[in-house]
Amino acid sequence: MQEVVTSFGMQAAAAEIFLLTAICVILLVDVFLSDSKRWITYGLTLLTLAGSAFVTVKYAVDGRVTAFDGMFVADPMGDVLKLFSYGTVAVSLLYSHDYLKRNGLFRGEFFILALVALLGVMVMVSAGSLLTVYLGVELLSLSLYAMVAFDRDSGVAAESAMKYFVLGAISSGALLYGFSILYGVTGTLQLDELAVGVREVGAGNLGLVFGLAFVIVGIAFKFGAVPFHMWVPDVYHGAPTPVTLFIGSAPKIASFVLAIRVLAEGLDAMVASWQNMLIAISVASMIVGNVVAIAQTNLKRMLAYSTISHVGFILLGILAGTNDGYRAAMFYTLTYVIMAVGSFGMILLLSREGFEGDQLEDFKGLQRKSPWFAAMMMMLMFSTAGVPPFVGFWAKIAVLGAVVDVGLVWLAAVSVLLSVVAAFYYLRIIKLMYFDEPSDTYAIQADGTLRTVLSANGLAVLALGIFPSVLLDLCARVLP
Amino acid sequence: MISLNFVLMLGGILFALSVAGIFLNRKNVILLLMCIELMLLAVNFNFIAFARQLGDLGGQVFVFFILTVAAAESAIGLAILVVLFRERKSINVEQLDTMKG
Amino acid sequence: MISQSVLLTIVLAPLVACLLAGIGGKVIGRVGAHTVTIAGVAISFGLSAYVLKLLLDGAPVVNETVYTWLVSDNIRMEVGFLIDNLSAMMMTVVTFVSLCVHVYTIGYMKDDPGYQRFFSYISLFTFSMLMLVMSNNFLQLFFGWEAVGVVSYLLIGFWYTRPSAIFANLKAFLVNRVGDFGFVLGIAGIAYYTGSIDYATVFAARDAIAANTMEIFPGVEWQAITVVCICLFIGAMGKSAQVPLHVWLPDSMEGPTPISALIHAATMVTAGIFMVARMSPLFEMSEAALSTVLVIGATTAFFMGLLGLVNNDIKRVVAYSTLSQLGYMTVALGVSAYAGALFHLMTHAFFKALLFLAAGSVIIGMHHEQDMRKMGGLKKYMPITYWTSAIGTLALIGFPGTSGFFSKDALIEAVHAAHIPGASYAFWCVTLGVFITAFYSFRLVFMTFHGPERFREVAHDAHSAHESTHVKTDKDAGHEPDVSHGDAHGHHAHDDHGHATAHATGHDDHGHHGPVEPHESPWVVTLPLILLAIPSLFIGAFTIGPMLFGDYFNGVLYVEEAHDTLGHVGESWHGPLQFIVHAFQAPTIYLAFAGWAAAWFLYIKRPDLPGVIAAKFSALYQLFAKKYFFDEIYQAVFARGSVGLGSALWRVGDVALIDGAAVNGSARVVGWLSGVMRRLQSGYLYHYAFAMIIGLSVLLAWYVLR
Amino acid sequence: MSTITWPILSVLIWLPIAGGVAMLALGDRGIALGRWIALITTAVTFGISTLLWTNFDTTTASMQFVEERTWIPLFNSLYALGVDGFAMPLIVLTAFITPLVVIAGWTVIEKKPAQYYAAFLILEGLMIGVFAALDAMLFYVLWEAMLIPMFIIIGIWGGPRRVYATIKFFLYTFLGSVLMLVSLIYMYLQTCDAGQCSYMIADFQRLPLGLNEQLFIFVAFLAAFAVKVPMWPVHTWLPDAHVEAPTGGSVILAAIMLKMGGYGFLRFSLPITPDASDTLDWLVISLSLIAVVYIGFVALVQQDMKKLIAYSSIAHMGFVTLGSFLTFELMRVNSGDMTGAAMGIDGAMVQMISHGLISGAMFFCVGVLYDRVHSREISSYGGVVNTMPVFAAFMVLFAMANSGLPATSGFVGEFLVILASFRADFWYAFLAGLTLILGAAYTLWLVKRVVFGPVANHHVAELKDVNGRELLVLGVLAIAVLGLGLWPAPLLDVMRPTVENLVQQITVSKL
Repeated sequence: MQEVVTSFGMQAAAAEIFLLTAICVILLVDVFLSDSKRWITYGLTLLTLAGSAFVTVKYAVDGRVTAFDGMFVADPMGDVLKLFSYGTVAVSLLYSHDYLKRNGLFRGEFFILALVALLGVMVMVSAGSLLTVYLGVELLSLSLYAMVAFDRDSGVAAESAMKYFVLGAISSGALLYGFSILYGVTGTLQLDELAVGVREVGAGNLGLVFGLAFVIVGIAFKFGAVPFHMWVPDVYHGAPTPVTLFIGSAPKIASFVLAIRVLAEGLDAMVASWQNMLIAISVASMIVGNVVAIAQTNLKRMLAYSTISHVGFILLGILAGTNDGYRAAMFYTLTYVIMAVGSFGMILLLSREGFEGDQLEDFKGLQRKSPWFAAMMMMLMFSTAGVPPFVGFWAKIAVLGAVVDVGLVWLAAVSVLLSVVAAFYYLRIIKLMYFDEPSDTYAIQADGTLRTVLSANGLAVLALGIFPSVLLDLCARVLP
Repeated sequence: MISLNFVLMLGGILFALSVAGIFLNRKNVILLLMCIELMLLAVNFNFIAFARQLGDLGGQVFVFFILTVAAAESAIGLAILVVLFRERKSINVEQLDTMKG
Repeated sequence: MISQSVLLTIVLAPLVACLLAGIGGKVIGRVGAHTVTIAGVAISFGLSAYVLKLLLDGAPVVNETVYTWLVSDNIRMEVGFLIDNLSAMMMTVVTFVSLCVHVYTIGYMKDDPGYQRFFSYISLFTFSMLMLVMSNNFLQLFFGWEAVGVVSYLLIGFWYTRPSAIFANLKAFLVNRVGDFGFVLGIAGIAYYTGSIDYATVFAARDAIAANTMEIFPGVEWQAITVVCICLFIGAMGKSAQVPLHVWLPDSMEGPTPISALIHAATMVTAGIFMVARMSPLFEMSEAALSTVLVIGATTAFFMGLLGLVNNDIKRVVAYSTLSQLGYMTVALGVSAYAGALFHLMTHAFFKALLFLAAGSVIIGMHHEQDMRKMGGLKKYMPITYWTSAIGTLALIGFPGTSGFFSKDALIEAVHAAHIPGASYAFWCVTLGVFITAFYSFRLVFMTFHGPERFREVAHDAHSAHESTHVKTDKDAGHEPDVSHGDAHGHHAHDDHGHATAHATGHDDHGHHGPVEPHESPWVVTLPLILLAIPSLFIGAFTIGPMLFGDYFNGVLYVEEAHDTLGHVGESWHGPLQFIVHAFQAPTIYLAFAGWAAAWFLYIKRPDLPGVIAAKFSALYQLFAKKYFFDEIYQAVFARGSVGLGSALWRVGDVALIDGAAVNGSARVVGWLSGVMRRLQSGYLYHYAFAMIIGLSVLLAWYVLR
Repeated sequence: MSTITWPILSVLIWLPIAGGVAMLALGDRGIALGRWIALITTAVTFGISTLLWTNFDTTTASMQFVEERTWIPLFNSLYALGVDGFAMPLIVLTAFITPLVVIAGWTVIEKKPAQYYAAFLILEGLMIGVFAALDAMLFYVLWEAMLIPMFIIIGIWGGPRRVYATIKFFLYTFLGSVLMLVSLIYMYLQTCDAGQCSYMIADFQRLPLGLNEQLFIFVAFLAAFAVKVPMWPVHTWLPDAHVEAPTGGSVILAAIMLKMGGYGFLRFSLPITPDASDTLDWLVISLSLIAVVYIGFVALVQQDMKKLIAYSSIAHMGFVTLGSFLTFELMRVNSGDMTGAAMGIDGAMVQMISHGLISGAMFFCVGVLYDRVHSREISSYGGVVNTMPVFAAFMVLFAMANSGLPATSGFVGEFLVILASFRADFWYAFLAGLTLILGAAYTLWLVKRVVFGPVANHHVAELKDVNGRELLVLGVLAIAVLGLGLWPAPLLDVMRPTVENLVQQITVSKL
């Protein structure tokens, strides 16, 4: 068994290795390209994503396989999440293409950073030890800091980047501190051994609970859950829209997997403790996110707050501490990513030379300008609000089911009532698009790719809403 | 003979100091970067101490990684700082409030 | 043997005619319209008479179902016919009067643009009334009940451009609805206690009701039968305009005169009497209910008669006499003299219809003048009208030998014989009522047909007066119901289809200039008068025997031994002639003559006196003139009251509390909250960090220091 | 027994939706064709729905025309359709009203007609689905999805305050429904504990539940259905929505959407939580009576025709809830003699159908006037009969029906409910009976001020009488109203087994 695993080691990490190599290659190639040839980098990036997808599929596993002495774990859930990350990254790059070109951000570094961030996500997904987790987290965060500040001519971008950086550093500090304590109490960094160790010393161990609190801080920060959410609105608002889009997509998968790996796998014995902590956090997130979103006038900022509230819902699934719960949370994360990508894509669709299109007013009368994309946006908004027959509704059902199942009916009731508050600000966007007259007469000037992909994205929300089993069964299969 | 608790306490104190530094300091962003370094240091102390206590190398290895990452982190931090200074002609924390609400 | 097809034809002929005239009115034209409708009602009259004959010849009583309306919870609700002597009598009377009115209308409405519509309406009414009287169950009874109400609503408002008219019809419908409210409760009660709404079944099970008591107010046990009967009687009060639900009838004179004759004198208003008589098996079970009926009837009979004394509108005088006569019938019901009530109903139908039609004829002759003060001496201009209405009047006051005499006298005798609570009060009311009746009836005759020809000098201001009326009405076509202006016009509400046509045909020129020249009405108008005069005179003498003291109503009406007042009267029954002779030993007849004499003295001999008297007893006069202030009180309490309550509930309850406070309030709270919370997002890095630290320390404090 | 082998219910649901999508694809350019597509689709749908009636087996209370397909295996949620005596008439009503709405909007809607019709077609499909769904999750999905087209309809084609009205409508109903969602999930998990996970309503009805559970579930359902019906005091969205909605919107809203509340009570609240209903029936009954009386008075003082009719709808729906919840009071009062329970529910159902026809007709009437004068204020009319005699005739007829005149459908339901409530308590009957007076008062006063009287102003003077299209719509409705009023027996026969079965079901305690 042991040597099987070691011999398998390289293959388990094949996708990561391929991606890393590709990144280096692209880095080199990019150096020798003139700005006019920059599309090559772009193309290579997309190819890389396709390639890693291929590799992932080729070396897909149908069971939990560890490598590098248990530092690295490959399992079906990991594969699915990785594939999904490729997809979202690819889609967000496709969406961003125009915008980047227009605002002189169409530079190799952007793609490199995106890929590195993706690598970080993958490492976290496959993390088998606290160390790998930490490395993944930092890979992701560091490249995100850089991406936020990527637009060197934007003050707000730099400001938000600085906030993000400082706060992020604190959170990783807290995370590490927590790790160190866990390590000290259980004497291991290996997640599976950690689980055993926790059982040995007993879940009630004060040291463990102490460390757990720090770990929770770190995880909650990555999610952007209240009260560790403060960076979210500013970063979403300040960063260039493509970056916001990027942050809104793949990293959410990372945060989810972080929670799963550390809490569900490493500290499953302490579920009682972190359940209570997460309840507090998720309720706070739902309240703050939904309530404050109402007052927003900037769509990116509003979506930031709505993200916070959705994080609350994802946490609902996780805090259930049951397989149903994790499955529901995973389903929720994936659907959320789809919807978020679509929503930010709409902003990119509206944006044009010297016009960000991220104000709510910019959506006025969209239905006049482009009925089709207005309909897409409407579906996205209703889906995000959790109205059937769109996929967002099923995500809510799933997590509510998980919560009610563990007897937290009141929590479910609170969350649905707050989702009514949420419905208000989503409806407001539809109201702007459908019931108001356009304030300007500019036509939408996005290229075919963006239009096609965005349409596909919108329709997916509807299709998955009518046939949710497609995605649900996938989650069920990888999280039995 | 210094017992584990002393070291842990030191780590705790350092961590607390760094955190306090972050939210007490309202002037200079550089200070923030230093506080962050301090925080990572506190964590390192913990790991070292535990590794020593448990006689397990894992913790020490971890420390090396943390050091490396810390370096990269501060590099990026400084880079952002530079950009920020270019834009704002100031690195005063109190002026990082254009986005709020 | 009476076949169902005959009965169906009787009912449906007028309906078909109504649809033809109503929907196809444009196509078939005026002549076509009145032809079909008259044909329709003629058919049903003929067949009704035929049915009556069959029954008299001993054909078995018909009680059969036409179709099942619905079955719910094992209670079967059907549409069906119960044809016995009672319904046959009603059918014949209704169709006969209706036929006369149809013919009369040809002349009366000849200039009206709504000609076809009018005929369609009255045919519809005939249909509804037949459904009512022929019904064999409460459901169909209620259907007919409401249907006649609707037709009356439509006909009172026939001249819909007239604010007073459309006010009157709304008022009539609503007051009737108050009655129907009670009626429905009564039906519900019957369905509850007997599990059926079919007459036969219900009457069979009436002991079951009597056995029950119900506790409406906690602690007060009431006899179920009493509650049910009183509920039913409330319905009758609405339809038959008994105090205090009488207020709609005088205003209903806004409708064209043929309607006043058909609906508001002869048939519809007697539906209540008919219904109570039908329910006699139930009412007999409860003396309390009977007393209520008796007292209310007596009150109506006397006090409504008084109002006839001071009114100057020819139609309204007749209307008040109708009220008072309905009171007489109700009194008869109260003393269990159901046969007497029905008998009076029949005779009254003839002579009151006659009086109304005669009044209408006068109105035509006077070119739509209704104020008796502007008439006089018409005798020589319109003889036929004069003599016929004289006959009607004699019948009304109960001149010996006329039909009215038999019915009223028998009735009063019955009251005299009654012993239930309130009987003596009722006796005084009806007896004095005779004097009143005679007085106002002859006051009408004298003011209209005798004395100086007052219309000559007042022709002009009459019209200027009513022009001003109309200016006024157009001005205050108020948005809220306003009785006061409703009857403000009442007093000089000219039955004036000239005005309806004025816009359309521009007719109505005649009579607008120079003194009016009264003229006798055309034959289509006078013929019905003659047709009605005959029964008014003679029918009483022939039918009193079988109807009151014979076996005509055997098996239809039910009277407890204890209440059998008519039986008591019947002991001294030896045929009509003896009855007349016997009458001269009773005070009533002399009272009648006294009333006649008084009227003659005041309006022929000394025409100056009435004014003097009115001035002398001005308070009393005001009380009568204002009709005991019923309208004013209802207006203030119910009309304004409910509108006030409504707007209070709306503004305070809905707008202020629910919407303002709860709905928009919660929205405002959330908005305010988000305004507050977003301020926490201060934008300062150290605040953000601080928040994280707070969060961390909370988690720590919560779990480590617990 | 039903001889239909093809999935008729699916067709009824998806045909209109397909038509709607087609119209969206066609766009406003091809509207001339599009109108006909809309008309034909809805007409065919109605035609098919009549097959439901003709092939309906009136001897059984069990579901008919049942279809079952797996939908979401993970939640054990099925795509299960079927109808019983409650659902079938409502489906036919839906299919009957929608073509009329299409005709009514034929030339009136200039703004984005294609989307207008599409919205209505899709809405029709969803509404039929709500009535046909046997799976609670499917029911909920359609129930919520329904809000979207109506939200759009009011918001785009509505009056001046349409935005406030439509958002209020959406949030009100959404708030009501979410709690129902939680209780559905809760019951689902209960079925899992019972062994066989299922979202089937039938399984929920069989589910043994403790009193507290039942109370929680009942309140959740009450929140959802009371808002929909609507019952006092959660009714205030309705007047706003009605006033602002376009004619078609008001018609659908009043004629069908409100019925879903009543349907929900019969399908969910009563059979699933009989004991809670028993405990809390006083609440529902008193709210219903408040609706009848309070709202009656409020309707009296409305100055806006649509608002007045909206309030009268609330009052009439009070009879539905009253009739549905009489059973328990009857059990208590008449010591187990259940006579009247079925009658109350009969009355409730008939009232729903009839109110669907009448309120729809009343809104059509207002629409006819509004299209000409563009005002809903009563004060801007008067003497309409002078210029529009035919219209006036219809208006008076429907007004009479609205005030519950015998021989019109409006009478049947109210009569049955009053009869039934008298058995429960004299005062129930008394208060409910007040509608005879109040209903007549506000309706006929409206008629007096709008239809009768002298010509009020030049707008009225210039009015043209109804054209063929409007005549068709009003005529068809008039026939339906009179037909149901003169011979309601067939409707009652269709429902009888279902009603009796329901009474059976709810008189057996689950405890």
